[in-house]
Amino acid sequence: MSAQAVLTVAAVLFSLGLYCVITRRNAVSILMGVELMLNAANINLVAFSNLSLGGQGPKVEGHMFVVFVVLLAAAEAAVALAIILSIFRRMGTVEADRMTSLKE
Amino acid sequence: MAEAVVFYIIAAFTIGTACVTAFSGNIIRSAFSLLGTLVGVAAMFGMMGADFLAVIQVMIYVGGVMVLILFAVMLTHRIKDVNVSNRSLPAFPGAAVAVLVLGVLLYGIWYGLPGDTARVEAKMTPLIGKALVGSHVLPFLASGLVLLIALIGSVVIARREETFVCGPGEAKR
Amino acid sequence: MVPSDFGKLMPELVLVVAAALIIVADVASARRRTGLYSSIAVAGLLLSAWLSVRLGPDRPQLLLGNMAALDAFSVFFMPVFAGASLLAVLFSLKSSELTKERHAEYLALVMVFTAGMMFVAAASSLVMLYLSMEMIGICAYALTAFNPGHPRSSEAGLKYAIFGAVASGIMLFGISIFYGLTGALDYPEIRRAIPSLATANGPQAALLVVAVVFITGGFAYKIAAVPFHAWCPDAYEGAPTPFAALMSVAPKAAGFAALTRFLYTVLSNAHSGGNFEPAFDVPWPAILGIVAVLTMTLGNLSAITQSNLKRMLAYSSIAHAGYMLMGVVALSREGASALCAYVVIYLIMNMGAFLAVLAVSEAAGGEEISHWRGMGERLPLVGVAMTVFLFSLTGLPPFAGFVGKFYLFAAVVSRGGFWYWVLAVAGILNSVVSLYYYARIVRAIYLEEPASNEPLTIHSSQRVLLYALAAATILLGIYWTPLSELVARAASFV
Amino acid sequence: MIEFVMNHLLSVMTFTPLVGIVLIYAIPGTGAKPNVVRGIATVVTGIPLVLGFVLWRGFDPAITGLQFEEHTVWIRTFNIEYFMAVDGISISMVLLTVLISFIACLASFGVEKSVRGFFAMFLLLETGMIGVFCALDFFLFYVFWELMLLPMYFLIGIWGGPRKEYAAIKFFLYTLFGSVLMLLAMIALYYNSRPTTLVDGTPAAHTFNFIKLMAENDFSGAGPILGIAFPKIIFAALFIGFSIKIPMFPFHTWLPDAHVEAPTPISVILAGILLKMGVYGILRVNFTILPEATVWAAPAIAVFGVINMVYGAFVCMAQKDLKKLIAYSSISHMGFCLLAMAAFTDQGISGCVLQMWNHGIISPMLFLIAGVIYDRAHHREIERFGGLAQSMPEYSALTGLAFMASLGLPGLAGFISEALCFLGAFPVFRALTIFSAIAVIITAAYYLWTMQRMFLGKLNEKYAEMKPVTWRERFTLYPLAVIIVILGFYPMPVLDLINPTLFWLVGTIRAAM
Amino acid sequence: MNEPLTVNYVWLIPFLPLCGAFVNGTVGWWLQKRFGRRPNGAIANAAVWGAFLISVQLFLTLRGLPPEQRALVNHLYSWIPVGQLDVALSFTVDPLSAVMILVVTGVGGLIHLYSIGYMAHDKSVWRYFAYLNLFTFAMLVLVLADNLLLMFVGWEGVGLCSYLLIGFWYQDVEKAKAGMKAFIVNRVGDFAFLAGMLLILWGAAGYWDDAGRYTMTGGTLSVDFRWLASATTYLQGKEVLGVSLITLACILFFIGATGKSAQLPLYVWLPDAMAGPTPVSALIHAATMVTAGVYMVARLNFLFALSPAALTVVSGVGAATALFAATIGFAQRDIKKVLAYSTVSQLGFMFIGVGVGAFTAGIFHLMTHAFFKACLFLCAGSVIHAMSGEQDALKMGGLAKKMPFTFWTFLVSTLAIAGIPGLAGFFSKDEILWKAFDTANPVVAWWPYLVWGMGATAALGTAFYMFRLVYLTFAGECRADEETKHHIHESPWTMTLPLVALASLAAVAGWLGPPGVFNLPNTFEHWLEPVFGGAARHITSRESGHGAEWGLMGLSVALAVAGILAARAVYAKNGAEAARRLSGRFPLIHQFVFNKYYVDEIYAALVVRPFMGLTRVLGWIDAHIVDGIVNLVGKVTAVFAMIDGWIDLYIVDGMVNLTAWIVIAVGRKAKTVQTGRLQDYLYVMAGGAVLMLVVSYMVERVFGGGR
Repeated sequence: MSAQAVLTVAAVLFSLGLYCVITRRNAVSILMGVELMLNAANINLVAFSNLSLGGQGPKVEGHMFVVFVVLLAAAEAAVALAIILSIFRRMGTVEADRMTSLKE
Repeated sequence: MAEAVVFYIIAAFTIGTACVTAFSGNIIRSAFSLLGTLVGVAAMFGMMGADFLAVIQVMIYVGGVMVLILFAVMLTHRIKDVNVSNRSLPAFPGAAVAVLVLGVLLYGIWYGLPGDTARVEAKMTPLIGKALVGSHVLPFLASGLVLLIALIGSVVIARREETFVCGPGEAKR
Repeated sequence: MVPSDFGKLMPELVLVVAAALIIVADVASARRRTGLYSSIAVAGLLLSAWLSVRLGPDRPQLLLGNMAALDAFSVFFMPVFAGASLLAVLFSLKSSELTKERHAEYLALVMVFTAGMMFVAAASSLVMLYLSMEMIGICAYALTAFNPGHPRSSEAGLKYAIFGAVASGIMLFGISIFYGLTGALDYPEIRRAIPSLATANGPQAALLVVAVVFITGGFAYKIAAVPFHAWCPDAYEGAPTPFAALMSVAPKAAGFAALTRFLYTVLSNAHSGGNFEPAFDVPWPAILGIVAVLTMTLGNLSAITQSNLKRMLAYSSIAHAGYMLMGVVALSREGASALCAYVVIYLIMNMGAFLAVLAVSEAAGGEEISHWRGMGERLPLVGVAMTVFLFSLTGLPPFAGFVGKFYLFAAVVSRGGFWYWVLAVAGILNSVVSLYYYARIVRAIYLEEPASNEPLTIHSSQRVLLYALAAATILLGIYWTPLSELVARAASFV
Repeated sequence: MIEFVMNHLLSVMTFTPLVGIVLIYAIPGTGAKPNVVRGIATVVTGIPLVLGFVLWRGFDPAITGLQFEEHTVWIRTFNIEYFMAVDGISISMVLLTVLISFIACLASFGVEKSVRGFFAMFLLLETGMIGVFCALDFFLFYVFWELMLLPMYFLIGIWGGPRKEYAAIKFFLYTLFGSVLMLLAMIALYYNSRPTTLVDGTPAAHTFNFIKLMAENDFSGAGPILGIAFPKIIFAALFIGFSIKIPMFPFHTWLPDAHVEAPTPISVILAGILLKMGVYGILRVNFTILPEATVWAAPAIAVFGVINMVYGAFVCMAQKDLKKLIAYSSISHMGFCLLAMAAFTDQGISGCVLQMWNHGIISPMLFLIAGVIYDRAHHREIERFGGLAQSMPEYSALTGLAFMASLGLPGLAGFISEALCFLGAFPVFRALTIFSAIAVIITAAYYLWTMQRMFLGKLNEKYAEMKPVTWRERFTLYPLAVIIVILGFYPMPVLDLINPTLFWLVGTIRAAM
Repeated sequence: MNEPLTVNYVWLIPFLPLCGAFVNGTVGWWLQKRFGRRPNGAIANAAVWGAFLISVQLFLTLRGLPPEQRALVNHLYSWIPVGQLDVALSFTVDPLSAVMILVVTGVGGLIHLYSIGYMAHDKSVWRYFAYLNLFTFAMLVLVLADNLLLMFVGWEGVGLCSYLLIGFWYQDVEKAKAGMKAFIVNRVGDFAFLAGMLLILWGAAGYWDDAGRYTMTGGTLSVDFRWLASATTYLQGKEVLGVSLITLACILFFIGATGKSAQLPLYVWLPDAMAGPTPVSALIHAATMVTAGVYMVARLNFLFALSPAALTVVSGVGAATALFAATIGFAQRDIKKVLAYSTVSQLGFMFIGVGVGAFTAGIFHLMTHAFFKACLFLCAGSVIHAMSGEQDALKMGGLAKKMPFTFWTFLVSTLAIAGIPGLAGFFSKDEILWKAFDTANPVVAWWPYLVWGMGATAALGTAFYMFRLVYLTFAGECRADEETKHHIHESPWTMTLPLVALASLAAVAGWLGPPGVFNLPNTFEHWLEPVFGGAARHITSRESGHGAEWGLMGLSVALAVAGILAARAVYAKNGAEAARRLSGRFPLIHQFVFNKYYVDEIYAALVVRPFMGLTRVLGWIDAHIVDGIVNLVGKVTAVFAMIDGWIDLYIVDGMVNLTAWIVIAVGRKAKTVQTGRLQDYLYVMAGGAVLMLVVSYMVERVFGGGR
């Protein structure tokens, strides 16, 4: 399986994530889009670390980066969903486009 | 050769579930399809020899983040209207941006980068362990701190508050 | 790992310890003793600031495997963040938006928030950069959505969180591609790999452009530059005012510090005479220049017709981000020192303005311009202080704002060249436009009759802070030699 | 103490008003007793007047260089120095400032609303004005220049007439636009100046010092900006910045509004001193530092000057409000300065500075007169008055003198400067000068027409029993009247002061011809 | 002219009236309140008569000097020393200015004396005497000025005083308007004077190359007359815009003079100026101010002599004005208007004099005219005083018996002005006509005949309307209504004394300058020879011989007598209703006259009818066209001003407000980007990021990257 194939998968995932983020109305689904983008980046990181590995020995930054990315994604999801819950409790909806009291 | 076939299956599975997540009308279905995508990514990590990452992916992403998202979906939607519509805004602008970015990326990948394999032989896990306390000790500690404040923050926000505080000065009006 | 390196991280560690202490104290004691927590927080911040000042290294060095750079630049920013947070903590002492129950968590989050900013300023590896940016992000989302009881606060929090998540997602993807191209994540190693990219062929150049644009996008989100600014007004208006004050200054400064370090040390070669020029042919100075002009113009134009002061100050902070971006785009030692100077000056005047808005919204019951009518008679000295801040934000000479603007324009003009002059002219036109909406507030204070003239009072602590900040704004406007020396030294990277 | 004052004369003069502000707010209970505040203000504006007299006596016109020099380093990183001095160009303006400020302070005893605030702003304004005329470091000059904006904004905005907000913000925006252009030009000049040494000998890469910018620098070599030659675009930027203050034709619409809305003492200051800063700025900065660009721009300046004169005069004919009429006549009179200045002849430049001085005496008198009638009739429409000469003989005599001085009647101060301006401008701009002389006829026409509608003809009963001129008003009007008459017959006191340096200045420009 | 003697008390002459004006101006009203009107008059008279005594003393010292040294300079201080320009505040008394100061202080003194009586009932006498003294000061400065700029000070000073005095009774709007008109028209003249002065000053000190750049050659730039006289050789060849510099300058100076001395284009203000008190008209609009133009041309004789073209213009305009004004005089009813037009006409004569180069004759006529015109005005004043303000000649009549002094002085002066031999008018007017006829005009060969012809006709007209006036006011029975009739009385001595003095002067003064043929010593010409000697060189006589001179003199006397007879014929009997009907329906008069006096009626038909037609036409021209032009100019400037005001308000200010409005509108629009919807934000971000991609790619392509 060539690196380019892996990278292509990552690119597709990223664009799907981007699409999902822009068009979705539901805050949770936007978060899902973000998760997609992060996963795409993770694939990239791993693929590139292996790619460059070919030459100068075991290169671990890429993998370390992925570890931290996964970790941070979890933390972020926690806080984001907590906020979504508090919004839901107050406004009864999670549709992002109905929350427009803050505008102009 | 078998290895290539397996990779293609996994890639197809991942991209397929990702498409469902992105395009499906029902939020529940897109949530579960996201679960599939994450597993697919974990499999790819395995394929590329990053087994430690695959495990991490499964444990944290699938176990943690997905559970959270499902909880959120469940809590924010009354059970009875399961097929709650996940209406989306007009597709065109988003699609245009996504496709353009994809095009540039693919162009870059296919023509700009060498084609050698992404598989690695070396065992990465011990290296990751050594790096965690070696070169990457600062991020390691900092991420601990991040988890702590994520915990505090989400608890503070999500806690059901007894006295509702109104906005600045509203009490005065 | 060399233990002595940890000695260099004392400022951040002190803050973390302080945060922990506050949480423990809050859990331990039955009653909510906000006084104690605040004093711990203040002590922590002061200690951290003092340590970072004393820390000033004789020789700049990289720590902990190139993760953090300890040089004059990062050491300069540390006390700035500590100072800003200190002010925010002092502001929140008497603010009605923070109930006793949550004050401890609030302070803890602010502590970690400050530590996160220090990491951002010092980060000299993409890993550390992303991680510390996330740390700031998460603290900010939590602090913005700190009043779930109030719909605006959580809505602001949500918008900020999701926008932040998407932006960091994009930035991460950019970093991953950049890692692919350069094969390294630490700034020094990337530096070494950069020359090979200079001859990148077509597609690789395309990837490089995507990478650079996405990473710059991440920074642009943090400093609220134009395409990535949409979250800023809503977040500022919704967030509790003390934090809004901090948010309008500190993370923006951290974003600028990281952007400057990334651009100056990684993406460009240093030249004699302090000028830099881009290492490879991605014309990022041109892009940033365009972004700067758009940011300034949109920020100022949108602020003109605002009636909510917090929202107006939000737009004004976008505009000021545009001015600071001018300093970065100047790509010279003067540009970096101008940026540092403007950060300090902007911190003082903007937090002063926010404090005034906070105090008056407490006293007069709202943050609209109409509440400020006739403040000249009702709260004379607050009116004077606010006028000082506003005219300083416009950039009028007797005040520090002018010195900041002068620095920036000096940096841009000293570069010369057609486009730099276009940037400079855009800058001055914007400051004239900005006068219009700042003067609208001053007009309300002095030139319009108050709705009702029953006497108003604000807490003495806020009053003292206001006068201190106003005095600092005037003093820095008149005698700013110490600041200029400090800033000249700060512009040296590792 | 005396010795300290003597060798820091200019700084003491500049910053005494600030001490006054502190006194006004420091002394308890002044809020309630406006007279105490007025007393302090009078004393504090009086001191610079006395020092001004000392300055006048001590000033030796023979030396074309700087006198009463104070020079220390202020901000080392940008080579900014605290450099205050006086020479032929600025001496007359400093004296004018202290004199008119003192008279305006006397005239502002009529202000009732928040007296402390008014005098605080007034004294801040005076500091800014004296500072501008004494500063010889571009940065210091710029700080003082902008320092004036704030108090003027508040003085017009808070104590002004019905449309005061509009007039105040319009004034502020116009002047700020001008001064931001000046800021860029200043920085460009700084970065293109040759390395030199600061006052304490330390080497400096660039300099803000006017004298060094002029002596040691030739900017023709500097790189073009925005595609236009360096000296030309810098000259244009500075010129626009200063001409907004003059005001020159396309940028003048703020003046009538500001004057109509501003309270009388502020109109006096605005017309008496602020208008001169534009011309002084051009002389001090544009002419000295960029001689070639000055030569290049001279015809344009002359044409604008003539437009100012003739257009201003014509518009005066159409005015209904007395103060607006005087405002437009100020525009017309400042046109003389522009025309004369652009000719670079000895008589022209001397006429220009003398015209600045004379206009600085005559227009305050005119505005005080407008103030007197406004205090009594609470309106200024010329049409609604009639036959005032019968009810207020002394007042109409004073107005007659002021009108005659303003239209340049020989034997009064206005004539000499106008004659010198024409004499100076004629050889270089023959047709322009003759055309601009039409302004003299129109000026006579609108002043006499105003005189006739207000003072002659049958008495309008409504104004039959106007109270005569009070002692306070006399004390502000008569000194000005005396100066006008004396300078009409014996202009030497002013001409002696300014001529040597001005001829040297014009000499340098003619050399660059 | 070698170096003039320095004298240090000449400045006293203008200074005394200034003190008088100052005292009357400041404390005059208090004096009038406390001590009545007497002190004001006393102060004023003392000041003027003091100046008169000093003038006489200077005149005597001047006479003691040999002719070529006759110039006393009193240099006070350098007034405007700027660079090479050095304008000094210095006064000179030379034969010309000696004559002038004698006339100004002498006639002025008499008029001050007369004013005491005339203004006895006015309530603000102090202001009147203050203005009168101020006027005398300004006129003396004008006359004694040693340089053009100082003369300009006096020039505009008299303009101001005439404005103040014309509008003295300012309560009446019409009078105030007349004052304003006078000042503005004067101001137009001053504009030309200023332009001329600039041209001469810089012309004398350097030259303009064809590109218009000026190079300075002369050492000092000075405007004083001695220096100008010496610089004329240098000025001769110069050209400016294709016209010779001297001619252009002289024409500009002459336009200034027409403004001040009410010549053809700019005379409209003088008839209206009659709105002022009569002594004012006598002093300012007869004796002194209006002659300033003639004095100026005389003072610059060395310039005018050099440009025949300018002289032709001067004499042409003078002749035209003389004729035009004389004819209008016929139809006037107001006694002061008649005298006003007569003054304009006589000034025309003076300009003919100086216009043909006979400067001495011009000044001589100026002096004699001052005497008899002042006397005429004062008589008119005493008549009006007696008729308690009535000025219409048709309502008078038969005053000879009741006011003998006034009648006889009026008659003597009228005879003088008509040019009856023996009296002053004859000598001066005849001298001018003779010089007009005799001097060659290099520009236009037949010019002398034209000028002489117009002059002679004007003289005829003068005789006619003056005697018309005499008959209307003094002859026949009194047509005033009963109430005014019974308190007509002779004026007090303070008014009649000056009349007698002036009348005797008018009678005697002629003998000072008898015509050449009388081969009597022409003291006046001899006296002015040092001043006008230089100019005389350029004037060539046509040697028409003594015979022609006697012939012309006889002809002019005949014309005068004819004029008188015609007036007697028409107006002697019941002059009033004859004049009324005559001017009413022309044919009826022809028929009425025909059947009574065969001789008179042929004569009337021959002389009167054409004149009547001419007067009505010219009267109409004057009322509609010339006055119309002036008002038109006024209206045009008002409209132009209104347009400018509108431009200023809407266009220039409009542009600024427009930009401000646009900025705010854009601001309002920019704000709406913040829709509050999260997706829009994200879309803006993503779209922005992609845009940055595209832009950077393009910038890289177009600019090759970097700044």
